[in-house]
Amino acid sequence: MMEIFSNILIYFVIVPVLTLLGLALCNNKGIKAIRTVAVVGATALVVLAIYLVYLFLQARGSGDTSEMILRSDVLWYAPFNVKLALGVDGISVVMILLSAFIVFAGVFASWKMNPLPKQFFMWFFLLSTGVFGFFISIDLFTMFMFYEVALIPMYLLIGVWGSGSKNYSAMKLTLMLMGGSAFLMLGLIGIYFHSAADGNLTMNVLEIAKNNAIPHNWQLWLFPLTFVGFGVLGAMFPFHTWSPDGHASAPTAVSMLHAGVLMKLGGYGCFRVAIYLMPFAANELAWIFLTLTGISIVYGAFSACVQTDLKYINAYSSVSHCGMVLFAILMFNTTAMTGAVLQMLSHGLMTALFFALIGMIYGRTHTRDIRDMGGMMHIMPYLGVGYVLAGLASLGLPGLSGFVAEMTIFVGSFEHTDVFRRVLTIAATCSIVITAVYILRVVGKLLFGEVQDEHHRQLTDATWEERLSTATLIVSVAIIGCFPNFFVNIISDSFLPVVKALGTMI
Amino acid sequence: MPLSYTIAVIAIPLFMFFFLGLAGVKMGRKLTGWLGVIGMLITTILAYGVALTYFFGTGQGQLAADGARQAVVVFNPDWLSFTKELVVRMGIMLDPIAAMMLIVITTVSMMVHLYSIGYMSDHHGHAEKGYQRYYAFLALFTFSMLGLVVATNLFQIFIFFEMVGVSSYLLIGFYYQSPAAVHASKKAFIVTRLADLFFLLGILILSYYTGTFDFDKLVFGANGANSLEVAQSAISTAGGATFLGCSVTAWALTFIFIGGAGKSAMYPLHIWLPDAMEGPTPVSALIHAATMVVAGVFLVARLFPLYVIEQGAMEIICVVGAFTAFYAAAIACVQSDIKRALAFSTISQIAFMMTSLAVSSADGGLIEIHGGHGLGYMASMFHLFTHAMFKALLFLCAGAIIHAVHSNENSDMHGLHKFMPITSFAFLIGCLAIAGIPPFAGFWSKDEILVACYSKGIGWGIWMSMVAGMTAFYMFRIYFLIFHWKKHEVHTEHAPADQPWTMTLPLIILGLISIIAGFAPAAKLLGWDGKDLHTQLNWTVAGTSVLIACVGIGLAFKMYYKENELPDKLQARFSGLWEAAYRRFYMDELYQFITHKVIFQGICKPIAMFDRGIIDGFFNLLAAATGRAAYGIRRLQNGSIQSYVYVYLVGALALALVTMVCVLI
Amino acid sequence: MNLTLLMYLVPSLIMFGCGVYGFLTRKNMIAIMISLELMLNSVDLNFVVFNRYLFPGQMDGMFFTLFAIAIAAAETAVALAIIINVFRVARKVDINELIKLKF
Amino acid sequence: MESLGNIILYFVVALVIIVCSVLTVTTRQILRSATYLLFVLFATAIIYFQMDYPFLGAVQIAVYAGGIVVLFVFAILLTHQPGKDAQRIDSTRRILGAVAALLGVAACGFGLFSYANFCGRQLAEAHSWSIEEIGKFLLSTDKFGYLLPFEAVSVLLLACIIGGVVIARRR
Repeated sequence: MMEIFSNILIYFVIVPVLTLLGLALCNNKGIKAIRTVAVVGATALVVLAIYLVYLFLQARGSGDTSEMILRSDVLWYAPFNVKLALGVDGISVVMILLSAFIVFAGVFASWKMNPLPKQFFMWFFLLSTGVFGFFISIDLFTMFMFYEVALIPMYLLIGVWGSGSKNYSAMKLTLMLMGGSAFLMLGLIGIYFHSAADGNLTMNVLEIAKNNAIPHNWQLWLFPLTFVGFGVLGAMFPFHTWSPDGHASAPTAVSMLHAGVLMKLGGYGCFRVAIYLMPFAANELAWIFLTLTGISIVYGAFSACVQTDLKYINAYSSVSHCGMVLFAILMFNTTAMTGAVLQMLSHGLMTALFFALIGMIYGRTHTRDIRDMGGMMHIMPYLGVGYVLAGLASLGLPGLSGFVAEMTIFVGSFEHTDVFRRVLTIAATCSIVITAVYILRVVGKLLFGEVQDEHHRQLTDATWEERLSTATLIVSVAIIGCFPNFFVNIISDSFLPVVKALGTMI
Repeated sequence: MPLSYTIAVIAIPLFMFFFLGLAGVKMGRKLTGWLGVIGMLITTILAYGVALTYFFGTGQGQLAADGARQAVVVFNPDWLSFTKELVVRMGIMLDPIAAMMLIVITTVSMMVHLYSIGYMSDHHGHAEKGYQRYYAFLALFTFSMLGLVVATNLFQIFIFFEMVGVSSYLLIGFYYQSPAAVHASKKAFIVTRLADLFFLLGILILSYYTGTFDFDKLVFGANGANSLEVAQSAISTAGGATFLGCSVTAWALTFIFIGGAGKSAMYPLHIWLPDAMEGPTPVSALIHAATMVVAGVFLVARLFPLYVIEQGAMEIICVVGAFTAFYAAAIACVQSDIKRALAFSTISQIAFMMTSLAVSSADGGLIEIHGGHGLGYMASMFHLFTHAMFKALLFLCAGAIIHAVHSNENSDMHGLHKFMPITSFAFLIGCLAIAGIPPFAGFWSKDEILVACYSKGIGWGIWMSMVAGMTAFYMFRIYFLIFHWKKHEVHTEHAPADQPWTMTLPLIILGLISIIAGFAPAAKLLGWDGKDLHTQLNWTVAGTSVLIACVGIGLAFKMYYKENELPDKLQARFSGLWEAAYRRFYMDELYQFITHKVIFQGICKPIAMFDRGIIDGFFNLLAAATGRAAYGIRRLQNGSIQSYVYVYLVGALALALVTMVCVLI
Repeated sequence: MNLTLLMYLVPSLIMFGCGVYGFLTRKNMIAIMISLELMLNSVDLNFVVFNRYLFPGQMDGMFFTLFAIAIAAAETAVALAIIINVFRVARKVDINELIKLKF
Repeated sequence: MESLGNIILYFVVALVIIVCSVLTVTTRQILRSATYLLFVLFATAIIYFQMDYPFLGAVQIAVYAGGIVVLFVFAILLTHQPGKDAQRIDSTRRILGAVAALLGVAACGFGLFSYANFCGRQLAEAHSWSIEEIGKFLLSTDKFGYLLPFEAVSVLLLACIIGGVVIARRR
C-alpha cells in the first residue's frame, strides 16, 4: 500500500490536492498568499513533469521496452477488482507535460482573478487533479473517476467566474459532457464485463488489451459508446456545440485549461480506451467516425470564418483542430497517430495561448467583438505579436507547432492505402486554407487597420505576469515547432502495440 | 572558401531576425538599420565566396568524375521523421541553380537593405516607426529564401515556401494601419496558401509513390547532377498507378506546379501580386520582383527531370506560362500606377521563365533533351538571374520616384528627367535590359528563351517574340510617361530630386550589374545536367527579337515621349478593351465574387447558421423538451389534496378490479 | 337473530363512504378534517370489531385503536393549529383559495 | 342468541351512525357538521362498550367526543366568517365526490358480501379486560406488551405539543 508513494506518478495527483488544501488554509483576503501557493503548486507540477520526461527517456534509453513504465497497482475495491493502477507511456508523458505547462500559464493568466480568488484557484486545482489523474491511470474505473473530477469543477468555474450568458453555457457544457459520460460509463461497464474470458474480470487497460476477450458483436456496441463518450469532450461533430458557448463564457484560465487540456482527454481516451481495447470494432466502424471527424475539420473551419466573437472563432477553430486529432487517431498508423498526439500538444498550447490573449484583450477593452476593435497592434504591441504568433501557429507556419502536427497527420493519413481515407485526407487538407482565411481575417480586423474606438488608445500593454504566461506558451509552441523529432521519438513507439493489434484485424 | 560556410549564410539572417526583432526595440532606429545592413553585408560576402567557390573552385566535391557540376550536400540533419524511410531533413545543398540563387538573393537583399535606410526615412532623414520591425522582417525573408534555395528535399522547400509566404505577408502588411495594405497582405497570403495546398497534395502523392522527399533520390543521378534515368525510375516506382486516366505522378507534378504557380503569380493565381505593391517599395523589389516570385520557377527547375519525363504536366506549364506572359503584358500596357505596371511586367517575365523551362522534352532514349539540349532550362535560370537584377533596379528606381513625389500614379510624375537624372538613367538601363537590347543583360537571356521556344515550335516562338515586343513597348511607355511627356509641375515645397546616397548607390550598382550580367558564363555553369551547354548566339532569332523590341520602343516613343493626343484617342477608340485591360480583365472581381459571394455568403454563413440553428438548436430543443416535460409532470403535483385522493381512489379501485377479475378467473 | 360481524361492518363502511364523500367535496379545511375523523373512526371501529369477533382472546385491535385515537387527537390538534394560523395570516380556510405556496 | 336489548341497541346505534354520518358531510353549516360528528363518535363509543371494551369506549368519549370535537368547535368559531358558511358546493363536485364514494363503498361492500360466511361469525365469549391489565400490557415488553408503541406515541405527542407551541407562538 505504502509503496505507491515511491512512484512519482502519484505525486501528480498529490501535488494539486496539497495545493488545494494549502489554498483552503489561506485567508480569503490574502491575495498574495493565495498567488504564492498557486504558483508554487503549478511550478512543482512543471518540475515534476519535466523530471518525468527525463525518467521516461532514461528508461527507454536503458532498453526498457515495456509498454508502460512506472507501473504500480494498489487494490482499491476488491469486489470489482478496481485498482489504483498507474503507468505511463510516451503519449501520457507528453500529455502530462502539456497539462503542467498549461496549468502554469493558467495560474499567471488568472493572476487578477476577481471575485473569490481563493475559491477560483481551489476549483482550478481540483480540475487539474482530475486531468493529471486521468493521464496517469490505466484503470478504467480510476480513469473515469478522474475524468468526472475534471468535468464537474467546470460547471462552477464557468457559472461563477464566467461572463455573458454564463449560466446557460455552464449548464449546457456540463449537461452535454455528462451526457457523454453516460455513454462512456455504459461502454466502460460493458468492457469490464467482457474483460476476460476466464472470468477474472479486470479494469486494467493493459490486461484487457492483452486478454483481448471482448466478443466482436459486443465490440460493435461498446466501441461507439466509448468513442462518442470521449468524442463529446473532443468536440466531435455533431456533439461540439457546448464548445463555442462554453468557451465564450468561461474565464480566461478555464478556457485555457479546457481547450488546452480537457479537450485532449477526449482524444486520449478515444485512443486509450476505444481503439486500444476494441481494435475489431475500430476497424469496422472507423468509416463512420472518420466521416464525422472529417466533417468536424472542414465544418469548424468554415464556421469560424463568419464569427465575430473572438472566443467563438477560437472555439470553432478548436472544433476543426480537435477534429483533426480524432481524424488522425482513426487512421491506424503510427505516423498519423503520432501526428494526432503532436496536434493535441500543438492545439493545447496554441489554443491556451489564444484564450490567454483573448482574455487579456477582453480584460482591457471589455468587448470581444472584432467589429468593435482595430489597430490593437498599435496599442498593445506585445499582445498583438503574441496573437499573430498564435495565429501563425494555428494556420501552420513552419517553425511553430501547428505545422509539424498537421504535416505529420497528412503524411500519415495519406500513407493509408484505403481510397476513402485518402479522399478524406485531401478534404481535410483543404482546412489549412480555410484556417488561413479566418486567422488572417481576425488578425487583420483586430490587430491591424485603424483604431476603431478612441477609448482604446489609453489601454496598456501586457503586465509582467501576462507576459510570463504567454511567453511560456509561445516558447513551448516554438520548441515543438523547431525540434519535433524529440517529441516524435517519445510518442511514436507507444503506438506500436495498438497498430500491431489493428494490423491483425485487417 | 569551404562550402560549409553556407551554414553561416543561412544562419546570419536568422540571427539578425531574432536579434533585431527582440533587442531592436531597445535600440535606436538608425542603429538597427545599420546593424541589419552590416549583417547582410557579411552574408553577401560569404554567399559570394561560397557560390564562386562552388562554380570555379575544385576539390570540395563540386565536380563529378565525368566533369558534371554536381550537388554538394554540406549539412543534412533529420528534422522530422514521419516513418523510418520518410524523413524530413533540414539540409543545405549547393548545386548550380542554388549557388546562382544565393548570389541573386544576397545581392538584391543587400541592395534593398542599404536602400531602405534612405527609403524608410522621411525627408528630414528621420527613420519611420517600425524600422526595427522592418529590418527584422527583411532578415527573416532573406533567411527563408536562402533556406528555400539550398533545400535538400521537397518538404524543406515546402517549409520555406510557407516561411517566405509569411515574410511576404508581414512585409506587405508593414503599414498595418492602412486597410489597403492589410487587405493586400491577406490576399497574398491566402492565394499563395491555396496554391501551397496543391503543393502539399503534390508532395503527399509524390512521396507516397516514390517513398522519399529527397532530391538525390528523385532527380539526381550518380554523378550528382540532374538525371533523367533517376527521374524515370522514381516515377516508375509509382507502378503506373493512374487517377482519372492520368498517371499519379503527372497529377502530383501538376499539383506541385500549381504550388509554384501561386508563388510565381501564374494566371489565374496572379491576382495577389499587383495588390502586394501596397508594401514598401524596397520590399516589392526584393520579394515581389526578384526573389520570392521566382520560387515557383525554381521549384519547377528543381524537379526538371521529373517534369521532362511527365510531358503532360510540362504541357500544362507551357500553356499557362505562355498565356500568362501575354496576359500580364497586355495589362501592363495600360496601368497607370507605376508599381502595378512593374508588377504585371514581373508576372510576364516570370511567365517567360516558366515557358522556357517547359519547352523541353526528352527523346525516347532519355539521353538528351530536345529544345536545344536543355537550352530552355539554362535560359530560364539565366533569365531568372538577369531579371532579378534589372527588375530590382526598376523597382528601386520606382521607389526613389515615389519617395520624391509621394505618389504612385504616373499622372503625378511626368518630366522628372531634369530633376532626377541618376534615377532616370538607371531606369533607362533597366528598361533597355528588360526590352532585350544588346548588350544589356536581358538581351542575352531572353534571346536564349526565344531560341528555346522556337525549337519547340514556330508558333510558340512567334507568340513569345510578340510578348517580348509588348514588353519593350510598355516599359518604355512607363519610362517616357515618368521622365518626359510634359514638364513637371511642382506641387509640394520640395522639388523632386535624386535621393540620398543610400538610395542612389544601389541604383548605380544594380545598373552596372544590369549592363554586364549578360556576359556571365551562364551556358557553361547552368546546364541542366551540370555540363557545359556550348551555345552560341542564334543571330536569326536575336536579330528579329531586337528588331521587334526596337519597334516596341519606337511605338512607345511616338506615343508617349511628348505630350500628345494619340494615347487618349486610342483609348477612346478601343475603350472597351482598354477598360478591360485596365481592370485586369476582371479577374479580381471574379475572385471577389467567388470568395465573398460563394464561399463567404454561400458556404460559411449557411454553415454557421446551420450550426447555431440546427445542431445547437437540436440540443437546445432537447433541453427545452426535457424542461417542458418536467413542467408538465409538475402539474400533477398540484398540491390539492382532494385531487390526490381522486387519483388514489382510482388507483385503489383499479387494483380492486384487477384483483376481482383475477379471483373470478 | 344474531349480531354478526357483517352487521357491524356495514355501518362502518357507510361511515367511511361518507368520510370519503366529505373529504372530496368540502372546501372548508375544517370540514375536511371532520370528514377525515369520520374515516378514522370507521377504521377504528373495524379494528375493534374484527378483534372482538375473530380473535377474542387477544387485544391487539383494541390497542391499535387506542393508539390510533391518541395519534388522531394529536394530528387533529396540530392540523387545527395550522389551520387557525393560516386563517390568521390569509383570512381564508378554503383550500382552493390557499394557493400561495403552490409550486 | 343475543339478548333483545342488545339487538335493539345495535339497531339504534347503527341508525345513528348511518344517519349522522350522512348528515355530517351533507349539512352546509359546519358547526352542525361538527355536532353530527359528535353523535357518530358517541354511537361508536356505545359499540365499543357493547364489544366489552369499556376502557376503549371511555377513551373514545373522553378524547374524541370531549377533546377533538371541542377543538373543532373552537376552530370553527375562530375561523368563522359570516356568510361563508352557507356556501353551496357546486353540483359537479358533489356528483363526482358521490360517485367516487359510492364506487368505493360498492367495491368494499362487494368484498364484504362475497365473504358473507366469514363475516357471518357470531360473537364469542371473551374475557373482559380490566383497566389494570390494560395498563400492564401497555407498559410491558412481554408478549402482547406495547411499551414500544406507547413510547413512540408519547414522543409523537411531545412533538405535537412542541409543534403546537411553535405554530401558536406570536411572531
